[in-house]
Amino acid sequence: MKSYFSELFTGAWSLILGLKVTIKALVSPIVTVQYPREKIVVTPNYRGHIDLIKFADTGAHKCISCGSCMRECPSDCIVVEGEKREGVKGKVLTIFTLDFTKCSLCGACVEVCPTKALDYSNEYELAGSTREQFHFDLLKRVEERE
Amino acid sequence: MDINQVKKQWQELSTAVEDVEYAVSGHDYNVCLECDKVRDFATLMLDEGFYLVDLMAVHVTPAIEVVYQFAHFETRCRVLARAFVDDKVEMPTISDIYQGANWHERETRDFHGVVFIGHPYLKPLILPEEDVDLKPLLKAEAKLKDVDAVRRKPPEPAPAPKAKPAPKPEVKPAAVKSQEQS
Amino acid sequence: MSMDVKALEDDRHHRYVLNMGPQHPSTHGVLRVLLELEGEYAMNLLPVLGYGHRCHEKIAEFKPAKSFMPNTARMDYLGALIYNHGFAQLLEKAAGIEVPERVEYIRVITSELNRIQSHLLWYGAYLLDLGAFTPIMYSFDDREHILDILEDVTGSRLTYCYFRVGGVSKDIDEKFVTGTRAFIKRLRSRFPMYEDLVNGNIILQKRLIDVGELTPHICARYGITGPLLRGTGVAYDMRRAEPYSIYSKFDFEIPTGTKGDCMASFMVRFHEMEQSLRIIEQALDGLPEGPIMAAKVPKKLKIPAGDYNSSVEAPRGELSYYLVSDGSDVPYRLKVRTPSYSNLSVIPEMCQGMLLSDVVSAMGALDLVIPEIDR
Amino acid sequence: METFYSILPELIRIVVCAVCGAVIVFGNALVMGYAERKLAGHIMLRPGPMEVGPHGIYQLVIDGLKLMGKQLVVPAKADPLLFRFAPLLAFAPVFVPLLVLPFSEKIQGFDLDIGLLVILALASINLLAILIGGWASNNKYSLFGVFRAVSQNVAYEIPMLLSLLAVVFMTNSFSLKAVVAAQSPVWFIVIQPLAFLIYLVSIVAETNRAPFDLPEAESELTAGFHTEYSGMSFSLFVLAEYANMFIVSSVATVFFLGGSSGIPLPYFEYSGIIWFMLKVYSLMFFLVWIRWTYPRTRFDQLMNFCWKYLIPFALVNLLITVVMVKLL
Repeated sequence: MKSYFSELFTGAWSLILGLKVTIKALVSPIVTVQYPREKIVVTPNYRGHIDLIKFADTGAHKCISCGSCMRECPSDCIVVEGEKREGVKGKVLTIFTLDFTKCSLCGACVEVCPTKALDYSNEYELAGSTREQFHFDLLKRVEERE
Repeated sequence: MDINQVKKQWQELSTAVEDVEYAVSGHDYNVCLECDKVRDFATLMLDEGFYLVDLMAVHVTPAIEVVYQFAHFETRCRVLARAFVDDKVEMPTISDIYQGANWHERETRDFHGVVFIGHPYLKPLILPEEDVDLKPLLKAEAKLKDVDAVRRKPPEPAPAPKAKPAPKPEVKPAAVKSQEQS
Repeated sequence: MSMDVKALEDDRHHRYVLNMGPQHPSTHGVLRVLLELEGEYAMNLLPVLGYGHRCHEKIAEFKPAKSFMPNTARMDYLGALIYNHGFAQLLEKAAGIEVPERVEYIRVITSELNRIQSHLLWYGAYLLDLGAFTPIMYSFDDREHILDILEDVTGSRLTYCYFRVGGVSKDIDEKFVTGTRAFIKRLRSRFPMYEDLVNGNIILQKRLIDVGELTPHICARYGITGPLLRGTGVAYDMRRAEPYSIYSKFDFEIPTGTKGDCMASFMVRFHEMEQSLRIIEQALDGLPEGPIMAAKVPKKLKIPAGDYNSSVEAPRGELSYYLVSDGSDVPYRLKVRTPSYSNLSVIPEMCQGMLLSDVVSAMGALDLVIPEIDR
Repeated sequence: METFYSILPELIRIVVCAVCGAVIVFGNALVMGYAERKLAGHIMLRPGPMEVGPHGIYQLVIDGLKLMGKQLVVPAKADPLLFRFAPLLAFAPVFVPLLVLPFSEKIQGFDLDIGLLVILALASINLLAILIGGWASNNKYSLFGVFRAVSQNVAYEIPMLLSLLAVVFMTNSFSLKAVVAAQSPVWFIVIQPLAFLIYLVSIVAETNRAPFDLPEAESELTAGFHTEYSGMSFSLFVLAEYANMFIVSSVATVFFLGGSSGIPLPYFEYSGIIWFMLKVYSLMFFLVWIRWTYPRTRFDQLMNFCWKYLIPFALVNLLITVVMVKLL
């Protein structure tokens, strides 16, 4: 009998405590961000898909088309091709594509690159309606970039 | 649990019991069994308070090896028990002793095609019903290795600096021989 | 899939089969459970798995071992760093690589943050299962702070691939340290709120106490580990039982329960967050300077022939990687022992004769991550 | 013809009341739908609907239009007639109780001597609709929802009636107007606090709202009795739920909170309705507030709570009331 009433009262008190928490929350400011209208600043360390870096001093990328990234990639999503050209030392990059649908963002390619020519982009708003939209031509991207 | 006593009991059931360097391999004992002793061994382990960590198969020649991993709640004692399946790719079930083995055995049946005799419900678990004969983890002929190729090589300049003298010599040939006998 | 529903229903007319999942609000992913019901009592349960099977073990046999690292994160998306940790440790053990001390500290700090993050998500989602809609928003609010901290250092928010064989991919900086300290303070101040809103709530207690009781013996038979096991009173935590990394250096308690019911594991998980905070605090205090990569990590990581095992404490229990190597850099066989797999296998026994509502609370208490089960 | 003219005023009165009732039902659904989502949002530290109109105030209108535009899917193995009939049955009777509610001293459709009985009788029809709808869906989850709904509603009607009966014994009348009139100067919540609490708990169960929302417990039964309903037939259930919330809150207001009594506002003859609505919506705010705070109870515990706590307390309360009424 005693436990019958004590349970009733402790139970009721626990319910009141809960109500106190929610009413406090009701009057406190919201914490969410209204995404398309407001955006939070993405950390510069964010690892999006990879990109070739355009170096300011030369105005070009530094890829020597050695293919290390291609070999290192666990998902085989990078294709690099280069060709020998007259009067140029080393190989010239002709194709550098990334199949982002397969990429798992592990970063192995960036770390293995001997010339540090690769970096992560900061793009996170990636949505598309076809797979082909995510077959990035990184060479074209680096050439188009300012 | 008195480890020496338990070890003695293991020795009675198994063809070989070996100590393994924990710092290198992550487990303490290797126990090689014949497949008809697996159930006795599991009963013993349950009585001693071990729990079943995992059950898996490794496809090697001469036969698929089923590896049971046990560990203990109170003391660090991680035991790998191995047994080769018989020539009908069969193995007695331990799912009535360790109920947790039920799903592991079904999974092993899915991936390696090992049939566990006495299992109450040996239907595909991870794979869909129609892939019952797929056995995806069986190695292709070219990749299949002999069991000795995947055993730790005894004499070697210690691979890890912190590893103490290399583990004791392997007694594997015995296991292989037993396979041939069966 | 395989249970013959028609026959079951025809044989025993007073029972019928309810199909829960693969799309059901409380199965958290693509788990399907066939419930044989008598009235509202579940007399028999049959989990059907495999909807999310991605052949991770097969993939592992086809590429160099260290390339498997991103896959580990995809198995348990909530404990990605801990899965990284176990795998990195496995390869280091196998190849005999000595890891710098700073790396171990960073690994512990980020792993524990990851564990708190996982528990916070479970906390919210479990209460959602029990019909409380609000706590998940509060716990996500806290969780976002962890994700922000981890994003800043690892570069991703969920499926981290941060650890490398022999080190980590990026050093932590002052911002990380202050951010983490601020978070510890914040989360500690939030615990009383959770106590008031949730833990003390009479409705919640009535829903959880005496539901789904487990005993250490059941746990041994099914291989149940993690908070469920600790709820039965066995203080078995891989961080203590087989101290890996530098966990032996830290002073922390292993919360245990007594009854082994849902409430016990609920409180174990809740208190584990506190203990993880303690570990992080100690690790931040003792953080040494040094390199973040082992000196000699061969480019082609050849693993000496033999078998290797590495066990770590994942948020849901014991995670073991078992690697069989034939001496090349590609694993001959890699088996991942995921905690949820063994934990889930108990539900036919655990939930027998339970009300449907209790089945939901019991399944929530298992803290299932389905991709981890299906692999 | 003579008779027609004699009943014409009464007919017009009925039509006007019915129209007003419809306005209240739809208006209430719009207000409550919006308020609930907004309150839920802010309790969860998020803003709730924000996109349609300033602070999302047209959200419910848009939602209503969307629901109207949706196809009504009848499952292949469902009973098509009953399946379509159930939402109508849930929705139709909610107008009638509005006719007898005294919104103020002057605004009342009909002052019946058996006002309370009309309300309670018609409120139970909603349950029948749930039963028919869940049964006709031919879905196991719906069936569970129905099991729970029926037993829960039947059980909780008892403490609800007993707590109201305590007030009825004090006023000697089922007429709502008489009950309101009896509450000057002291509201019955002061004299009958226990009855009020019991009533409050019972109406949460009667309206199938969290923490007693077992018939639609979405984490267990996906959506319970309305799992198979779509479009307008679904929204009729929702409309009925909000209308029922309004009715039970109104009854609580009439029986315990003094109905339309309050400080008369200057220059406004019908100030009673403002007080009435204020009280009703405060009660409804409370219902929303607890919904977003607590976890869901389990079915057997819900029943135990009713039989072990509510009914004994209600009976004791009634007994004391009877004795006191006799003595004083």
